[in-house]
Amino acid sequence: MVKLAEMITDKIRHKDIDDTKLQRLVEAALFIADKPLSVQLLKRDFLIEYRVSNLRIRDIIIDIQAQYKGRGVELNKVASGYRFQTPAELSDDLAHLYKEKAPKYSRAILETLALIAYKQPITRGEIEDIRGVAVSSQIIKTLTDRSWIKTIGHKEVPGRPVLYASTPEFLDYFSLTTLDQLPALMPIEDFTS
Amino acid sequence: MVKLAEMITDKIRHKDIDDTKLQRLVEAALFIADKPLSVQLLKRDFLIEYRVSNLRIRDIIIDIQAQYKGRGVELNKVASGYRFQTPAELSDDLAHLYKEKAPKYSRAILETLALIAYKQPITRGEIEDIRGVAVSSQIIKTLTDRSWIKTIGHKEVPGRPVLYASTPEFLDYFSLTTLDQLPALMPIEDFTS
Amino acid sequence: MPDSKAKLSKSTVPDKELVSGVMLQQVLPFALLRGEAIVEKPQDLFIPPDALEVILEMFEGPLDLLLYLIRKQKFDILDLPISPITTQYMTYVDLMKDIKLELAAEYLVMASILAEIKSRLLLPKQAVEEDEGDPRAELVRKLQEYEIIKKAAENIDELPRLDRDSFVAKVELAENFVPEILNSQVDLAELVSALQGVIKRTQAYEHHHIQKESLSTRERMAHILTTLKDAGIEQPYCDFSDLFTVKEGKQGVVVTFLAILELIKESLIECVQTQIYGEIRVCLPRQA
Repeated sequence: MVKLAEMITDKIRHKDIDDTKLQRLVEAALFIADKPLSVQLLKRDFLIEYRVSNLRIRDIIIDIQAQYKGRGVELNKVASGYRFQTPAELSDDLAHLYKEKAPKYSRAILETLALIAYKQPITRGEIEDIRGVAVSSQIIKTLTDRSWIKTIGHKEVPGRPVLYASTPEFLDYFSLTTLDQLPALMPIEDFTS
Repeated sequence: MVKLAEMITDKIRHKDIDDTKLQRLVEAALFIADKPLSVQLLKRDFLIEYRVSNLRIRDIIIDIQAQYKGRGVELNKVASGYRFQTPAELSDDLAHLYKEKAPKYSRAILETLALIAYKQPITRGEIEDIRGVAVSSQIIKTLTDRSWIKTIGHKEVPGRPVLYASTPEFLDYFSLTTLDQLPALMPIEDFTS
Repeated sequence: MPDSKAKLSKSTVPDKELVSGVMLQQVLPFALLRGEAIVEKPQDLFIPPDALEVILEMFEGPLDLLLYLIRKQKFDILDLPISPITTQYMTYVDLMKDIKLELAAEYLVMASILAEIKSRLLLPKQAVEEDEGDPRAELVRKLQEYEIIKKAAENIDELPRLDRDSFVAKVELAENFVPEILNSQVDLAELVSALQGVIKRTQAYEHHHIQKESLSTRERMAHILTTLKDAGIEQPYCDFSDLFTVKEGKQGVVVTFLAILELIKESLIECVQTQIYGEIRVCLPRQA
């Protein structure tokens, strides 16, 4: 069987190919294949008609790699072969194209934000006192990353805890000019009763 | 609403970008997009952070087109934008691998498509009249599913039949920019031999 | 059965078998079957039903069949010989019926149109009304219109197309690529309801003073602290008078003053006066 396959391949693999054409074909193949291509795969699937050595294909790939240095795509070697990829440096700029929705904020995050907005300046301990549960660092980080809260100093009590306040970005997001415009809480009698 | 979107865009679109970086980004964007990209789309989806004019993007595209001349892929303009695709000269070498996978279209589909492309806007009844046979719903469905045709209204005659027209995706598929580029209709021939 | 591999092979029909006259096409080869011409006289020649079916199914409809008959025999479409065309057309339609090909109504409609034209042509010339043109005209127009589209469809089929003649380049994203995360949206009402939830949960009602009026003081407190923090290490203080904005009027002054008092009470700021009647300076408390 192997013998026969070899014979057939030898028979098919008869055309000569110059470097320019070889490079065009290898490049095209790498761009249209839906998986990385090894030298063997390139030879079997795209260069079947041509008499060309593995070494020559490898040399051509090295040439192509050099030619794409610093461009918008680069030719990388991965486990199963070669493939064109966008350079790592461009990932941040390309990130805009693929957007993922962050999960909705938890009740803990919203309560913490509300307390900071209405009771600022406030320490983490005070928030925990009111909420009756610990405020995780993740919650503070989420709100800080979002630029909705900031630290504005330390409270001069033992431990000098950090004081949190809301930011102008917080007001912007909710289309407010001042904190006065935050909705009034339910009338006092509603929760004194 | 538009006002707000513009304001947001103005706020985001603030960074300067040099030609080298711009070219890398445009090139990368064109390679990773799953559809042809127009200058507008490039600007909106990939260059949102940068202050860059349509003219500059167009110049960069022309540069890239020149740089890919004679390579394994080339940057072509089709109806809905620009895309990298393999050049016609390589199709014989590449096509054999994909020949079985390439979809074939029946004469009924092609004739219906031709009528819609050349005589749009056109109703199903008018198509049937010219072809002399009924147009099956399957044909309309195939063409609609491929996004090659769309309905663009109703003809104001009894029954208000739907009017069909071709889409940019139809032109894209055949690597055309405008309907003008479709082969000219054959002039009425004298059949006397 | 190899017979079923019959191919319609218009171009290879030998010329000598084509009779170029108008009315005498008795032997019309329209296909080659294993190298032999198939002629349209089924009663004289055995045509394997499979092959015939393949051939007949190739017609897109009556107009296509008519065009085929006209083209094969090099009839002048503008001077259509209705009589032989009708005869041949009917032969095909009969054939289709014989092999139980699902015969569309359109074929029968065309047959009746042909018969009608034929009968009108047979009428003596004088009987034809003055303003009535050639009865073939409408059919000829339709045939020409259809042929244009038939050719256009063939042209479209030959256009270079994706996934057959040209392939779109596709590139993977870098391994370090992370899609942009869209921030979750929060409604102001959600914020209020979150806080009211907290208040409801709280056993003691010591926070009843949370109300709209106090907010401006609270906000001013945060503002003063920010100002002091931003004043930096070089000059970690602020003149007392600088904290007031005359533009805000009496109410603003009161709010600022209350804020300063509250900050002092909570030991968040200190006030210092370096000389009698000198400027009062406000600063952050010295670190312990």
